[in-house]
Amino acid sequence: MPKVKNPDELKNLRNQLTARAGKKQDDKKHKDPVVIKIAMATCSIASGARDTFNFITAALKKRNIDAIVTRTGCMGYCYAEPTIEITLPGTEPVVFGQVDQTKADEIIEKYLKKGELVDGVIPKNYESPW
Amino acid sequence: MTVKKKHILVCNGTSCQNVAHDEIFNNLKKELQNHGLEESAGLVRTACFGLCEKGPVIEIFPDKVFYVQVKPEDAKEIVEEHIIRGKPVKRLLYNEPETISGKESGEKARFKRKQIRIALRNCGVIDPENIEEYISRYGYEALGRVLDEMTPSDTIRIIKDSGLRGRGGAGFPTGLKWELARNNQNDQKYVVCNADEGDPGAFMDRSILEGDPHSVIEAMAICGYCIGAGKGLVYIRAEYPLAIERLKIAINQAKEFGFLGRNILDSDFHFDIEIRYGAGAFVCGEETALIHSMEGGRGEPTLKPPFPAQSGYLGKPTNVNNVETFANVPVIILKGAKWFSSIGTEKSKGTKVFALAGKINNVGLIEVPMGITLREVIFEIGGGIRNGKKFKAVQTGGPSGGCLTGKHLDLPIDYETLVAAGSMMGSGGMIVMDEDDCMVDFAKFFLDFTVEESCGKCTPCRIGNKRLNELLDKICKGNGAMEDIERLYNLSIVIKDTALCGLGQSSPNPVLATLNHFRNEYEAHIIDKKCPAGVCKALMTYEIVEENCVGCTACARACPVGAITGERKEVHRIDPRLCIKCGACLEKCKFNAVIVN
Amino acid sequence: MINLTIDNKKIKAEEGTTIYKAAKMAGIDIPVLCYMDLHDLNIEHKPAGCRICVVEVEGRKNLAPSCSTEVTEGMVVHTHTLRVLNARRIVMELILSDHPKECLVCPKSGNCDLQKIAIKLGIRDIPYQEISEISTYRTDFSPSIIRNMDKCIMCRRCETMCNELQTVGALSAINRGFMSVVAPAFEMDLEDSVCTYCGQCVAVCPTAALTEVDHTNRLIRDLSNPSKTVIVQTAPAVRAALGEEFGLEPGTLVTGKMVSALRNLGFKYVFDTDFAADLTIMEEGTEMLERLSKHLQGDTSVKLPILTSCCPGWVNFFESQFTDLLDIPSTAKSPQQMFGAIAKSYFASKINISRKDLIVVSIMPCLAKKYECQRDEFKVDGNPDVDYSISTRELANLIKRANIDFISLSDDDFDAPLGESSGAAVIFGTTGGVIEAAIRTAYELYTGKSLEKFDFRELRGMEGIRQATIDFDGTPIHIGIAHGLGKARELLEGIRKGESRFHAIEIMACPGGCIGGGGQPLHHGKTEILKKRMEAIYREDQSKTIRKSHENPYIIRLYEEFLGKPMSEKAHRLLHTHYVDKSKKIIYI
Amino acid sequence: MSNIKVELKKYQVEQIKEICKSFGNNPDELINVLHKVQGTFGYLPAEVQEVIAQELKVPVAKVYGVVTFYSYFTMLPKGAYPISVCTGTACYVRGAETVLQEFKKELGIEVGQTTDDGRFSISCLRCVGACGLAPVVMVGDKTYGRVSPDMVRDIIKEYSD
Repeated sequence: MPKVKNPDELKNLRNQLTARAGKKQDDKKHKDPVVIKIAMATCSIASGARDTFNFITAALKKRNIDAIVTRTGCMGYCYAEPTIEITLPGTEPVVFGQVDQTKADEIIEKYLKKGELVDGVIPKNYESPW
Repeated sequence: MTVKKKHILVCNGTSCQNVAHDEIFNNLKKELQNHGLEESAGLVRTACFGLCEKGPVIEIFPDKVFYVQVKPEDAKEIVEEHIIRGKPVKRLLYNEPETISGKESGEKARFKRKQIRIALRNCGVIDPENIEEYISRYGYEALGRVLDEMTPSDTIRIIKDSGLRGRGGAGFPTGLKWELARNNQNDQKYVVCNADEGDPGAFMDRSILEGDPHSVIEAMAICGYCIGAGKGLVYIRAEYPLAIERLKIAINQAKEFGFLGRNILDSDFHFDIEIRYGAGAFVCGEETALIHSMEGGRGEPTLKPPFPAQSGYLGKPTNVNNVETFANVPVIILKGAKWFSSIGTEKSKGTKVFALAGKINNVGLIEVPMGITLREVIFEIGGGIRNGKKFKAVQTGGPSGGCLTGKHLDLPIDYETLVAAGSMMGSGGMIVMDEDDCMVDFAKFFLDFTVEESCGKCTPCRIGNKRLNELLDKICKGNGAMEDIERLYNLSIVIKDTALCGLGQSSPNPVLATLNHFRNEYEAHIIDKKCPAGVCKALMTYEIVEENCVGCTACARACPVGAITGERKEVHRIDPRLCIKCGACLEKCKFNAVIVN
Repeated sequence: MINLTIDNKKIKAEEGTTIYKAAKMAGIDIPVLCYMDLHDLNIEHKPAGCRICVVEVEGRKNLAPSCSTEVTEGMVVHTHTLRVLNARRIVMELILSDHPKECLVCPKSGNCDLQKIAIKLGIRDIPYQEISEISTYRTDFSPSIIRNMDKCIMCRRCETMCNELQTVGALSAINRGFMSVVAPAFEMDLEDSVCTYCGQCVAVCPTAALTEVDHTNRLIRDLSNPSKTVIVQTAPAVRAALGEEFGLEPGTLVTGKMVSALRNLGFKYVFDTDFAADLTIMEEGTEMLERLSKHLQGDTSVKLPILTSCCPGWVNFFESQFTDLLDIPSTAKSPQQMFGAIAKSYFASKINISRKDLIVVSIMPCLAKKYECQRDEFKVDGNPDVDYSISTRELANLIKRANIDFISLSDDDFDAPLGESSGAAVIFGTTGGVIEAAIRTAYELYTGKSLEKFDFRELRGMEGIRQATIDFDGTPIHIGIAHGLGKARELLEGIRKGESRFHAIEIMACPGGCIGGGGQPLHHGKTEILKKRMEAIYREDQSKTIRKSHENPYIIRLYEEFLGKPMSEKAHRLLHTHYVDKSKKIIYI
Repeated sequence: MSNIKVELKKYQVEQIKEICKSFGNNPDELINVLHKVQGTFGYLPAEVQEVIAQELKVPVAKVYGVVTFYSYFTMLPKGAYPISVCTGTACYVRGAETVLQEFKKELGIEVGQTTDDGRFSISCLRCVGACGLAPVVMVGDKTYGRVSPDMVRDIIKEYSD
């Protein structure tokens, strides 16, 4: 990555990045991908987030579901670790708590495939500046 | 793949659960079945919405319509009106007079329970190991703006105007601190990030570094530009390996992208960051101790003045801020001082991150505007007390703070109010206690901590805290006398008055706070030789209830000291002189025949 | 100037002044404990740790340690409010609650800073006793110093002396909290550490945590044993300080009274280490000249500068920390050991007793001397040349114990033959003295001319490092002087790097030289006392008829009768030594 | 006089020297050096501290003073599976004490000790920052959350093969 030389370049880069995130489908033959974020902070990992992460990536591949899986930091719901956030195309992100492998399987089968929410949704309860 | 049209989200948080939750859920289910909607509409249980006061609550997804104080008999109306006809049930909407539509009411309700995440804005949102995700959320644009358009003094003015105060303890105004460091001329200056989160029970700094390390790096660079420092140091706890790892990755990426190094973003400004490790010493949260530790020495504090801004790391002007303080900075630059200072109270601006822990349902990390009440934090966002127990107290400010009780629940949380109530903001740990916690024992827990963590340099902290701890121990063991209360009080006052650093000056706070608010518990230990919460072992007696004992011998076999005697199928007895109060008998007895007094 | 008010007095003080100093200037006494101002040594120790000196500053939420809080414009200070008195009392009670209560038998009793302040604060009770744990540590007995850390109050003065002034680095604060204490690494014995026994830690310890090994009872036993002949040698610095223990003005010379007191105590012969100092000059001066002459003739195998070797603390220092330079100090023994070697050979045969029946005791301003006389190199068949050494303080205590009215004693003279000395020998007691004495002799031997003036003022003073060039009749000789091991280290680093242009260097481990030794009466931080002692030493030199070592008639006779000439084979055997590498070497398994 | 016998192989001493060198033999980096060396050797015995002191040219008393100041540094070898029970406030109020007692009982050792077979050692630490999972126990790098006394035996079993 070449160095960012000035604030304008930085803004351009940001625009490119947001655009790219929005149009990921361009370079895939699938339609809109699902975005899955898995909290991977100390508490999450201690609660088994790594297993959840591995299970989900493997399961998605096996079940041929187009999704972008990334790790992220603490979502703040320590009581409900491991937590994951799923954004289906064109919808608001939904956070699920206590996602072990069984739960992950249920989420894939129900929410990802059928758009059906499952128990354990964590309501988003914050606002952020952007 | 299509999303079901509607979902009914039923709050399954503890306090909603307590109010006919199952009935509501079942009624809703029945209603959906009655209308043949099982397939097209979903019904799920969710975690706490954080609006417990108005519970039970229900949200219709994705409409963002929010129903509060729902009763089982409302199920029919909700399903028929909202799910089928798409018309919100007005009478159940979150009750704001000006509300017209369901959605607006939902937004209001959401706002009401809402946290504002400034410092935590990217935590749980971006991939902390990917700088591009940080950039895509305006990352490094504050640095860019500062370098491109603003002088150091302009920038410091914004920080000053924003009212941002140090988030690590006493709440010194950040902008003023920067200005002091700026005004001390020297060819070499340092920016230090204090990431030695020592308060046991606080973990916001760890979370920020694990979830959004770039925000700290960016802020440190901005600070470096403002005060004229070319080098930053992060002093981080060795106990945080993941945070260290992510910080290292982030520093490397920032260098690669040119946000650290020479001529950052084409300016004349050069800045680099190095990492220094803490090694397990709470006192190193104190600036001067931290600096001595970074210099490779024992982390003993020294008297201020000279302040680090005058003579800090290697004797050079140094500005020390903690992680959370830094994490606020880029947002303030981009959104302006006015925006930031519109949040919070008169003297405490912005938000504060709290780590909610202890006997609370929604243990977690929250960020709330200053001025929010303890009640809102504990009973709404925090979902109330676990297992339906009674709230007793909450410790804020860690070992340096004090406990606040039921009568403080409606106090607005800000620096001054907490100090006035005998506690402090500290780094933001909030440990909630219920009726099962003994406050004398709890004070002793903190004194154990300070005794262990005192650096040993000054007399009041080195010996005074030890004596406080011994007095508390004496009381917990049932050997206390009423005059010990007076001694605890007097000694505490002198330790606060004479100790060298913040650790010693605040270490008696847990004692004073519990003495003030729970004097009756001290008296119970001293006069009645009883621990009301049943925590202090020495004051407990184990007995066998004759009527319940079947003579199974399980208790006698479990007793490690042979204090229990009795023939098979006969009533057993515990010899109180031998009993060590380990509780093994209680654990083993299947007939509720063992009781503790 | 800064204007402030202390106890309702309007005071002006310079910027940077502490409240304690400003109050002192205004005649207001604030008790201090851990604080120590060694003004002439550029050491102001103010860790602000004990918190005894706290005062109330208006507008400040907690009490301020006056020793280290600087005055500010308009400051209003109250030094003795009830709040302050209460705090001081409780702080003192806390210190005492973690301190052995054995004042009656404590070696520091009566001379203990802690005791003094406890009395001043009117402590009548030590609370918490029924519950309080006391921090205890293993007592460490070394040949010179006893560490009884149960009595440590964490004032950290010793640490400052060992690390900042002396740069020895034997001591550090260890552990933390209630168990923190000052100790050598791994709490090893001082004997196994890099400690030089300079005793500067002992000299500043406010309690009896650090004390010297006390030989007075052993001395009483020997003096009362009719089968032993007990003789004594007294070092030059002792006579310039001993009087202080008896209320005399610092700088009062008490040579004659000291001799009489020693005779009263029962010593068979009262001799003077100064005699051996003259002998040292003969040997060391000759060695120096030899090396110098060869060097000046272009012999590159000769190493210069030559370093003096009469200070045992300094010897210990280079033996453990500058082992690559072991071949540059003079091989001459110290005066104490030269005296012992001559006493137990020459003198013993003169009075016709065996060396084991002759007990040689030295009175020294020094604690390292206690160790030095126990070194194996200074023993013959296990019998030491000097049996033991007692400090100036121990002597004073013994005189007091024997009920000798020191002040009214008459002035006596030393015994012959080992009691006669020159003015050159006397100035061994102060920094710069040894090298000045050596030059008085070396100049005359080298140039063959008589010195017209004996006072080399350019070599004198209290500067930590001094240098001078002496004209040896056309040949410039560069002299360096350091006192305090920290300053010695600076000079040695220069030699190591090959930057040193000195021909000869004198080093004394203690600030001021022996007059500031670790065994001298405690100056309690008043370093101006050192200057007074120094002046006394030079006065004694002035008053002597003989001012040069090689003119001491008993020295001349000693060579004629016994040793032959300086650096002779016999002189080598009796008066020279070698050095041992004491540094820590890593040996793998 | 005192020659130190280092209970280490020569290459290990070289390793220590290498680590010191990687920090430029800079005394300011003492704590970083100690971290790295402890990371390599598991603990910081006296001999190791002597080598570090010599390399960084600081008195060994100072090194020892630093080692004994910070709770993270240890002069005793820990067990192959070091067990750390978090006794931070959040863990304390959620019963860390009883969990600690259970470990002590099961392993028959006190805090700071190592089992005879060298497999386990117990220590307490103050907050790993995983308060949401209180009480927390760490075995090596692995974190166990919401530990109750009856889980203790199973945790130990995991490492006893």
